[in-house]
Amino acid sequence: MLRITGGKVYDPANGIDGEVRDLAIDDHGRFVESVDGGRTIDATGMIVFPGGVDVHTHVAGGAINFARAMTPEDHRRTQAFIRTKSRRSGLGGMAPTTFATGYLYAGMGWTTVNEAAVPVLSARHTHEELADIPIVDKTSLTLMANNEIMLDQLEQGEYERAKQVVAWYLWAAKSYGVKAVNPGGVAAWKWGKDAKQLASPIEGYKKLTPGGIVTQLARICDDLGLPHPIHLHCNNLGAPGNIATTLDTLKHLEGSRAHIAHSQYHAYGGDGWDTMCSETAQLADYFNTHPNITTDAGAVLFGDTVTITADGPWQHLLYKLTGRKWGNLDVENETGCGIVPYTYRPSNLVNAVQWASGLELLLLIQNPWQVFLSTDHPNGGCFWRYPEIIKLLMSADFRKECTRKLPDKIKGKITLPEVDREYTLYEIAVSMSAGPAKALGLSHKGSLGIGCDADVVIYNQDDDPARMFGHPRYVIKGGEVVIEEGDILETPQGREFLVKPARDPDIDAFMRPRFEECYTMSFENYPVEMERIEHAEIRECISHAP
Amino acid sequence: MSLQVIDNATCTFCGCVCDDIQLHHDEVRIHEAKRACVLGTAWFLNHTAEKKHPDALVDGREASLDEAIEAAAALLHAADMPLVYGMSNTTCEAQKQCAALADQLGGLLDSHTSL
Amino acid sequence: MGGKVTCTLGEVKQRADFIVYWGGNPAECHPRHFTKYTIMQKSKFLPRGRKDRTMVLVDIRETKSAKAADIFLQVKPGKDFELITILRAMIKDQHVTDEQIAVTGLSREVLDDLVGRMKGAKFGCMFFGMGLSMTRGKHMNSAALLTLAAEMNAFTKFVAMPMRGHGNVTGADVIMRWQTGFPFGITFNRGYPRYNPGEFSTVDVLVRGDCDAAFIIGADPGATMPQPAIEHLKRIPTIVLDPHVTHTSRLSRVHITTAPQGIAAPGTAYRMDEIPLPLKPPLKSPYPTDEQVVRRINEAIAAKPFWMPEGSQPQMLTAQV
Amino acid sequence: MSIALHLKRQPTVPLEAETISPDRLADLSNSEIRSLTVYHGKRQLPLGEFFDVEGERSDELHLHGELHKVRWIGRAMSRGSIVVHGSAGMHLGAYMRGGRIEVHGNAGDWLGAEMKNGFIHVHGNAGGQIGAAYRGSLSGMKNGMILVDGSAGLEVGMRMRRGMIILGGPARDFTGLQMKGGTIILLSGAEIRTGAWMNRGVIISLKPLRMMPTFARASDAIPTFVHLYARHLKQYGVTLPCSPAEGAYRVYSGDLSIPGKGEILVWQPADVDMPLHTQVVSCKGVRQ
Repeated sequence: MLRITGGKVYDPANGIDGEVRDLAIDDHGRFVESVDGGRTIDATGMIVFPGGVDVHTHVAGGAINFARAMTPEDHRRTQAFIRTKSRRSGLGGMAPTTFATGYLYAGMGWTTVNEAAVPVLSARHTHEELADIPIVDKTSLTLMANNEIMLDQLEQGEYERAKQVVAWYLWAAKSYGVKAVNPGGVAAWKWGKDAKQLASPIEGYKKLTPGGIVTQLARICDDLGLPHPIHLHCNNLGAPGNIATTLDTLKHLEGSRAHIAHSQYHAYGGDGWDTMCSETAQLADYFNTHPNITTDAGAVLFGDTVTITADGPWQHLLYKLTGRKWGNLDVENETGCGIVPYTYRPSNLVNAVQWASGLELLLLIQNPWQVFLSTDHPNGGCFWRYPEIIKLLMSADFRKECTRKLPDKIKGKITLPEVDREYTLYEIAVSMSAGPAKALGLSHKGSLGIGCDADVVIYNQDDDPARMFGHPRYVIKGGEVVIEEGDILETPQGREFLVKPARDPDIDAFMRPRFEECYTMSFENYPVEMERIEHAEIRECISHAP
Repeated sequence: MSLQVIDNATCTFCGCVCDDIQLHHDEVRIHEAKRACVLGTAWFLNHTAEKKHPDALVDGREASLDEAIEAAAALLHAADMPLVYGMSNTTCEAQKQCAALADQLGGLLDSHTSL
Repeated sequence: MGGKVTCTLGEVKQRADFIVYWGGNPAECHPRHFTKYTIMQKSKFLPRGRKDRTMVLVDIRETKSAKAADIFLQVKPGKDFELITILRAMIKDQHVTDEQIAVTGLSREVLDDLVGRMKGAKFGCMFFGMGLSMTRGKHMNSAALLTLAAEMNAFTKFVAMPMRGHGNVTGADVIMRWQTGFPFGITFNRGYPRYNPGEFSTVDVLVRGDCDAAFIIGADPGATMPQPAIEHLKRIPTIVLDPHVTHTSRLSRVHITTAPQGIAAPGTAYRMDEIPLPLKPPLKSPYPTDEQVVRRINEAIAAKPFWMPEGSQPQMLTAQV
Repeated sequence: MSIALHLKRQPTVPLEAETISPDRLADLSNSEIRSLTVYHGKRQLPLGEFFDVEGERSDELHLHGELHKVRWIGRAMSRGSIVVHGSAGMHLGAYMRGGRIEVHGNAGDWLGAEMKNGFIHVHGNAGGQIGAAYRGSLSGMKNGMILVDGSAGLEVGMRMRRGMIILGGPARDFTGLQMKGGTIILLSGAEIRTGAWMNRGVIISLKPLRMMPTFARASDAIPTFVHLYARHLKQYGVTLPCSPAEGAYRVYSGDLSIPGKGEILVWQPADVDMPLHTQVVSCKGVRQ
């Protein structure tokens, strides 16, 4: 039991904007009206937020684990978590180890994370890694948009069957939802090609287009009643002029719910690297007039990182551009991933446009319930740098100071200097917690309301938002004080949320021969057994069909 | 007694890790490993559930499991630079425990890969 | 610094029309590799199976696998690195003289043909075995082939993959990476993981006598390592977990018999392409599993005083200075 | 006044002693030095457990004893000097920024690895990875000089960017691997794969080398910079022949697999098989 008294509470899910309120937490780690006894935290003069929720990050599974192996030089210079009698050691940096991932997220007040790209084939592996990420609760999304068994169904016009295939995969992977990456493009990459035009048939298919995949997969997610809509990484990531593709993609989503991942990488004008510019204003306009879609920024921060994405073609291009290390991993029948270490530099015009674009999206999309804090960790920057972004959002002066360091040629390519908006604490609480929780359909997260999970972060009031958000005074996870003044007190096991969509009884029989044709493992050994998921909790599916 | 059958069993002899093996066994010994290669067949048929070895040896003498575990813990705990090595022929679950062991001991951790 | 460009075995089965085995003998060491994953498989993209695929074997001698190959290239012993490096130059149209090519034991015609086939492939895959990775040059030989595969992507789709032997060695690699950030060769003596193959890799540690106790599991260094390493294992307290009493058990202070994985111990194992598979043990062993024993040793150690003195914090040895 | 450390107890496992550095010791009293922490395996112990310490407050250090198990001596040092009267362990002078290290004995692997500047002289043999990059790092030594009178191990100067390594004895395989710049001088040659995958930089060998097949023979000459090197190296007692009467350097360029612009110069004494004239054979000339 725990009481938090006297703090200034920001709880957007319940419309509370900086009121002094008391919170009570019961022994089950949930908010209740009141409790008798237990510890009391006097939060007088402090700021109280719901625990952060990361809607899009890459913290577990084959790809990030590949990145870990590729960056020993980063591990040598990064923050280490020293072993204590009860706590495992770990390394932070660009691709933190699992234990360190939990410590770092909790250390800045984030208590729920969504691993946004899991191939079913490595789902077993991903769940093992997620189990080794302490403190935070987890969800994971399954990569579907390049799955050949499903694409074949769509090609043949078998929508219902495609839906069943998706449902089968989600349950086999013990996943929370659907991630679509570069629809059709990764499948084409397996022949060294890409899919850039939404209306052109993809390599290896007669009729099926990326646009067709987008529309139908979004509908499938709604029809299956998944708590989180299609989580879409659009085609043509990172390419100058890709705003046209992105806007076209959005039109294909009309009528469906959708979450657009890391929009920053999809909001460029120009027709080459020299002419590349920000077109975030156009994209923000679309969001401002379409309240049923959400996005995360995928903001870029200057400095070293490692880029990992299921977008193999983009990674090969990046490897050729940078001449640095390149890892690539194609996964049979399902997807692929590429890994390239990268340094974003303010002196580099393209990087400068990217940096500005991420912030522009966060500032130009009016409704904070539609655009969330993310760096597409580790692609645009590491998640543990979120407090820097918060500072950039809360202080126009600080933004101006940073903008001055960009090359002169940036003039006319970005709109950031003209944007005066400053986030309020309430808006930050929406963008880092209440908004992403709502988009993920996690109704018990991102809220300090009665019955919700008692994930709370308490800050000392500070004029410097980066310092304030980087160093919470207390972090409470499920009613347990896990961080106090920077010390990790407890490292409880987090939970994993997953869905069990309705499946036709004959789908197994349908899948088996197709599976055996494509895969190299036994059909029976493919689904992850429920008992392999530590602290699993099944979330309900509710139909979103129009 | 008729033999029991396990379908889609996984062979861990080599890096192929074939998972389509059909094993016929009588709880003590595996009599047939269908679809396994020569190496896999030998692997499955050469192991039994018989008690052929002592539970443990400490300084060359037979010992109980409890004694051996205590002796192992004491020796590892006393060392200034203990090494945890191997992990080829074992499960991931045991490998995780090995990594935890090296972490807890402040020692060295290495696998066959480094050879 | 090419990194690593790879795929899962199903991709090879589905797509690879050009397959190279380098320094490996799958016919005898990975007998089902051909039939289950590579040349013998038919797929939607390669409907005629074997006929739609070309297999090249590169090795220092004609092993049984050569019978399965369309092309066998006999490289001179110890010249793999040179041959791969020549290929890296040739795919970029750099001129290498006939005389220089000759040191590998192969001719220009043969290499021109090979490069032509590599570039002409729709999906190329190179598997490499211990004949490459364990001979003079070691990790640089592997790095050479991985780099060649990465560079081939300028022309067509190409991947490379090690033919891992030794059961679940891949699992150890994968787990160490997520728990410590490094695949092997790790020390925790400062309370956090550090990595330096050559310094913390076992053969080097043992030969130099750098450790003062050893815990050996799922391996038999007493049978496989160089004599000075074995001598050191004899000198220090060694603890062995194994289903059998092994060479290493005989020189150890403590041996504990455990259930063999996949036969009497349940769990997970990783395939060479880092795909995890569940184990289905048919037998019930009279012995505990490795996992149970190591867990109990961990608990026994946790009950003793922690090695780091109260309130002390070891200094990090970071690269930043 | 200097500080002398005498090894009094041989470590049984590696002793990590990065604290033995002029920067760290320069302002400390004798008792403060003795109480500095060293790491015997995982044990944190005072330096005084292993060393007798004489003197204090100096940036001139003298180490006495067989220190082959003592690692990281002089790590990142920027000033002063360390003289080892005996042998030294791995990582001696790694990340070094300035000052001098002299070893009257042998040194281990990673000598001067990723050093930024300074001078290291080993009178005996050294291990592998001298001046090299650690795993994953983009570059090895960035400047400074490493002089080893004796032999060296594998991967000397791996990915080095600037600076100079001089080896009096032979080196093993992969000398100058992936070299990006700087100079390696081999007075007694090297085993195989010298200069493999080099991008830029110069390797000069006074003994014949077994060349990688991916180097093009460019010319036989005595390039101007060799004269400059020869003059510069006299102070270290190193003689680079540079008179046409004595012979010439066979110049190779590569590694073609990159394709790189590195150069390997192999000395051809006049009396062996060299034509006396140093005629230029162009790369193209060889090809046609």
